[in-house]
Amino acid sequence: MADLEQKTKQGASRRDFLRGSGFAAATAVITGPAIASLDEAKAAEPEFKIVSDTTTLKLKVNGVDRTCEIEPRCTLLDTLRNRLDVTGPKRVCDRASCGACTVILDGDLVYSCTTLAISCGGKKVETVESFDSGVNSVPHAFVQNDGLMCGYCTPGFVTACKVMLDHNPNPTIDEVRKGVDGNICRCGTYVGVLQAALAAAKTMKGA
Amino acid sequence: MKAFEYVSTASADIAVKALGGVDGAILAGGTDLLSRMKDYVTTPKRVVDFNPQSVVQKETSPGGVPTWTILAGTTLADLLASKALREELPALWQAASEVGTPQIKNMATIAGNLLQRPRCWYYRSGFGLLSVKDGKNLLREGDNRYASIFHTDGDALFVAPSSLAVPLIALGASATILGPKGERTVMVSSLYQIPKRDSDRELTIGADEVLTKITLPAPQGKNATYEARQKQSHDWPLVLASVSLRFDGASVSQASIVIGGVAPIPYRAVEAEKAMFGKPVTLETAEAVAANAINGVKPLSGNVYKVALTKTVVKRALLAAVGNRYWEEV
Amino acid sequence: MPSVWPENPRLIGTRITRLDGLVKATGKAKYPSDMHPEGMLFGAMLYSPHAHAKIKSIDLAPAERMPGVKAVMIVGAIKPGSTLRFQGDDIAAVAAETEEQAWDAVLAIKVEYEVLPHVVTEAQAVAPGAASVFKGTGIVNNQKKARSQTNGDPEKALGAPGVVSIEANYMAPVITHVCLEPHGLTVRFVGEDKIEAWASTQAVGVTAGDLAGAFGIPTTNVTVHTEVMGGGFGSKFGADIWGITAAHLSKKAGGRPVKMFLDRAHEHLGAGNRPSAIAHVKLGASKDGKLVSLIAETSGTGGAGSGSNFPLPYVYAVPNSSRTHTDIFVNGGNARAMRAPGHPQGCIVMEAAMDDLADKLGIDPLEFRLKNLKERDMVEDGFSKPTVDRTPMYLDEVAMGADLIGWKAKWKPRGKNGDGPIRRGLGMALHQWGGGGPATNQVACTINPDGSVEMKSATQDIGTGARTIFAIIAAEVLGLNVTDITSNIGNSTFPPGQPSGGSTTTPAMSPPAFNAAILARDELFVKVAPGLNAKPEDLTLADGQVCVKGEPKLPWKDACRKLGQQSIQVTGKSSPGLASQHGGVGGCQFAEVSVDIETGVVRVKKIVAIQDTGLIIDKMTWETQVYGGVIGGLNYGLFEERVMDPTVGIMLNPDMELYKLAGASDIPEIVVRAYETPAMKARGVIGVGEPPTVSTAAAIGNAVSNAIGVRVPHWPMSPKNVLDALASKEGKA
Amino acid sequence: MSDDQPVDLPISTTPPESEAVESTPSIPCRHLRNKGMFVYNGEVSSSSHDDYDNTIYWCVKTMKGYGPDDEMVSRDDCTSAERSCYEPF
Repeated sequence: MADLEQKTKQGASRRDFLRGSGFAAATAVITGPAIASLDEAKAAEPEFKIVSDTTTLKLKVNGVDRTCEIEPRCTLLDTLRNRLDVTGPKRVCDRASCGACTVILDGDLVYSCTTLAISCGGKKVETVESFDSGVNSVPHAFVQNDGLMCGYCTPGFVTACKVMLDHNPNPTIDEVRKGVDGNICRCGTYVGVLQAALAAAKTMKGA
Repeated sequence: MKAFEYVSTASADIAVKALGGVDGAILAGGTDLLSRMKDYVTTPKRVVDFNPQSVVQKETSPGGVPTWTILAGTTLADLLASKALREELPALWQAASEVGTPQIKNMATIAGNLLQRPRCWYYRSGFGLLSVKDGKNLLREGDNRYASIFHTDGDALFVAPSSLAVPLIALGASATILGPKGERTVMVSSLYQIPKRDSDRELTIGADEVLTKITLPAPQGKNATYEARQKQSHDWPLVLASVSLRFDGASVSQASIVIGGVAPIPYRAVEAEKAMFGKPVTLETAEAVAANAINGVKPLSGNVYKVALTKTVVKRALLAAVGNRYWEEV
Repeated sequence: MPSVWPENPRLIGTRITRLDGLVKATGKAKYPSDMHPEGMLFGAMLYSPHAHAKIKSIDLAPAERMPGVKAVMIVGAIKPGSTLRFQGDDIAAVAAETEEQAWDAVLAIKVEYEVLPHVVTEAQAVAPGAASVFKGTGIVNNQKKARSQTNGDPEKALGAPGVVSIEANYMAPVITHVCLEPHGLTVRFVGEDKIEAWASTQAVGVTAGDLAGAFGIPTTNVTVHTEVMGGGFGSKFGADIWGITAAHLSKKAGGRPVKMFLDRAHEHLGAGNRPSAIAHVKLGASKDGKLVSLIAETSGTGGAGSGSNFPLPYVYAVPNSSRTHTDIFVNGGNARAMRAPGHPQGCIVMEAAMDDLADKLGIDPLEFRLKNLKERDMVEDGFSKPTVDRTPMYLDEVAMGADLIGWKAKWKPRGKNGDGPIRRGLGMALHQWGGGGPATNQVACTINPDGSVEMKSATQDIGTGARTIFAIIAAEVLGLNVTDITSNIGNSTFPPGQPSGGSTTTPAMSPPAFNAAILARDELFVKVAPGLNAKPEDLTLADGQVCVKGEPKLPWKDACRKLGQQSIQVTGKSSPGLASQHGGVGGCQFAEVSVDIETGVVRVKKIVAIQDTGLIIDKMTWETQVYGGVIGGLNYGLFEERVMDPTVGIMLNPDMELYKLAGASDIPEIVVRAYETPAMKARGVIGVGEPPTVSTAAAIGNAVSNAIGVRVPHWPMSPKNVLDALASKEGKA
Repeated sequence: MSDDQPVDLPISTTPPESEAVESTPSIPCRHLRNKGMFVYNGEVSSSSHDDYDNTIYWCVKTMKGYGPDDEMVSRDDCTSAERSCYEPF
């Protein structure tokens, strides 16, 4: 939740800009003036606004603009599940340990159980429900490789897997492991999950 | 979670203002604060969602030592994405790579990592930092497998939780802090203190101050971190050590050795640093130096194993700095 | 005529993906905790913060006045004066418009406690003068002795000349189920006397019965839905106090539905656990490695309740043995059945002692085990007759496993695994389980005029793939594709189905499913035969066609169209020969580990699991269950432990962070093989949920000892326990 | 332990006056439950083990391991008509 409300009108976050211009580059060095100019931008911000009661939250969930009433303390997870009936993300540990609540927030994989909904105003939330489920998809690979049993952790695993593959289309099995290390399965379906991720990597390239 | 007022800002000035005069808390990555709030361990009246920039950069000033700057809002993911950082500050990169999970790395910021509160299970169960109840120190008398082995004479027996503090202290990093009276810069090691009373905090930063950036001089030698933990997936280190070494030829001319997971503050192994002076880093010297790292150790009833672990971790961090990873399976 | 499984099946025993896989993997499956019926309120529970306390007073009024609150109540029989026996014991509950409001209201309930002295660890419970958890027949100092078992004269046999023996202690901690979907349900009280619930349960029928019983209404007035559910592992066998409370709240709130699911801490504290095991063992054998005697004093705690006993001796033939077990009671949540209750504990104790004795004898532990199998070990066939000898099965399985792990080439005696910081080691263990299913269930099969086929029963899927099993069986019989079949389960009003426990679901449900499909097929034959100028007995089904004397004549859909407006609906029951009623399976597992002796960190490199379970219906979901069992056992072997604080009596790790569970990077290479001979297939269907989780932790413990040259007596194999064991060895040397 | 001396047990369980209770054939209370009743043909005691019993019992009135009278729930304890909560089938 580091770069909230830093979206420019063009839709690219400041972080995207920095990633693109600074760190994706091999030397990863930004010169002094870059920070100075950002500081100037910051100085123009107005005094702060206090939200203390219920407030209207607008966010884009799976491509659809959604609105609901929330309190500042509502987590993104509980807002999705209790208020917007988006129940792919599950509440399991509720403390950023198990990954069942994983969603994609403005392109980043996050735990929605420890993300405040109010901090997501205007942001784009993608959950497992929006993913392609065709024959070249990650969900399909989970089914084909039986990477699930009771299925309660599965939306979180599928989400983590998909983002991992988006960033790294040719993962080794250890990279897959690292990619889903933020998720826990109690039925013990990891073998199928790892096979599914590797299979999805293959078919997605073929697609 | 109890209800609270919410303020969001990317500006440190505004964050300081918003924190003024209220029982407030800074929301950085959120994984620590919100978990504590859900457990009613922390119940702020106002949450200030301080979301500054995520920027890592290295500046060269003519004639001087280059300086690394990491702004408070830098996520671990962005830190890890910097190739230059990986090459020049492997101690920091390694420690960051072992923190959390892909999700946490996207959420957690460097400031949030440095200023997170202890994971001590008595603290998290609501018994306070010192976990003293009816005159009994719960951690001393109870399950202290993860507790301190140094500075155990007092009541603060939890271990400092930040993995990043360990390499940053070894690398001589400073923290810039903004408060109502303006800006101040302290060594990262000075962010931590050993609380004496339950009302004390283990952090020296004021309740109305915010950490804005970390700076450190580009190291003039080699540095490394080694961490031991039970699980290979998401887990906390049992013990980790970071070293930063300067060399005069093949011999060490200056050593910083900092250990995490062993004390209520990141623990500086001064005697080991002295013992390293003037010697090359070999299996034998590292072993001998590591033995000095546990001078003065006073483990509790259930964490004697950490003493051996500490020796190993220090030895391996020293050897990792010079590229000797003797423990890795072929 | 009794039915028999097809000799050369087209689908049964092949690898079929789950029918409900995609709906789960896309997040579209609605779990009971995902339900949000119109007007739903959110429930929350107040539970005891103390391990042992008397309630002096409860004041609900402040909660009732909180915004959004629609109903508040005391749970069950709790009243001023009631005793709370563990942290997490239920006190009161709230239903409110939002979940946040429900939590606030729970905090507003005012309870005055008189905190009583507690015992939360085994040591505390048996200390002289310890506080008493509860009264009961034969309980002294929080201990209750089980019936002692004695065979022969174990003391004399152990002391006989030439007998080599070991004396050792082994300990495994309490672990909890950690179902990812918490216990609970969403429930609506309808009118005066009807209940509809969406429950996360392993037994829709039991849950319906519990709800009906609690309100004194007929079970026919209760419908429990469990389309999918997020894990049970033995702990979700009824409505539970939370479910009944939620139904009361719904009634109080004028019939508005109430969702009540436990929070994670409550789940650890009050929703079940596997008891601990503490064992003092003497085991002796002749010099040539034949067991002569076992003397074991064991104990364990299942919290404030019974059930810590476990099988011992386990698997092997011990001519003289004595065993005493003591249940220890503590102020902790009750144990519940957990994946092969008792067996993982018995396996750890027996197999550790076997390895330690083999080491002392200087015999290869694999050979030592084979030498000590029972001469004959008879278990059931599909007709409930003890005609199957498990001993030759074990011999074959061990040979398969030894080959796959490379035992011959890699195994070295304990402590002879090199001198670097990283030591490799091999370990093994044998296990057994029942896994049959009773013959009391029914499945309805419907063939509709449009060709659609439905299989229906009041069982549920806890992850073993019940829907897919039904569809495979129906498709096999009807000559269709698996995806042509619709399986409807998870509804208590359907024909009676098996609760999912004891690895019984598949063996209990496959026979009635098979018979239902056969009955429906035969009825279809009777209806379409005249139109084909054939006799019903000349008809068969294959590849989506009705065949006359083997010749395809009529496509399936055309045949069904001939039913006119009338569907075929029949109900199948079980019949002998299709499944084992009590089962009796054996298996073995091998572990290869590396142990870093400077850090105590154990990494499992490879597990080989060999398992027999009769006739396998779906090889794919079968393998997944075995992988899952192994990983459950790996958690028990390496990570899991409920940590209690003796002073304040609370659980210190009621989370998923310091309660450690394996993630993907902790998963080794796992090799799974079915022991699936024609003789095994002839036994009929046997369940596989539990057996493969029994021996993993024991095998890992043995591999660690083999690697480092010293027994680690405390499970899990944590750095602390490993380094402590190494230190105690050095201390002695 | 290949050594002769075992490590210390955390506890030693030898309750002095406790006697093992043989299971009684009398009729259990109708509120007594265990998982085996549902899974294996309604047997009140676990039938699958002749030599040990690790059955976990609960009372359907309290849903816990102790009854409405606060005393322990078990096959032995819940056959006594002397218990205030006992109800025969």
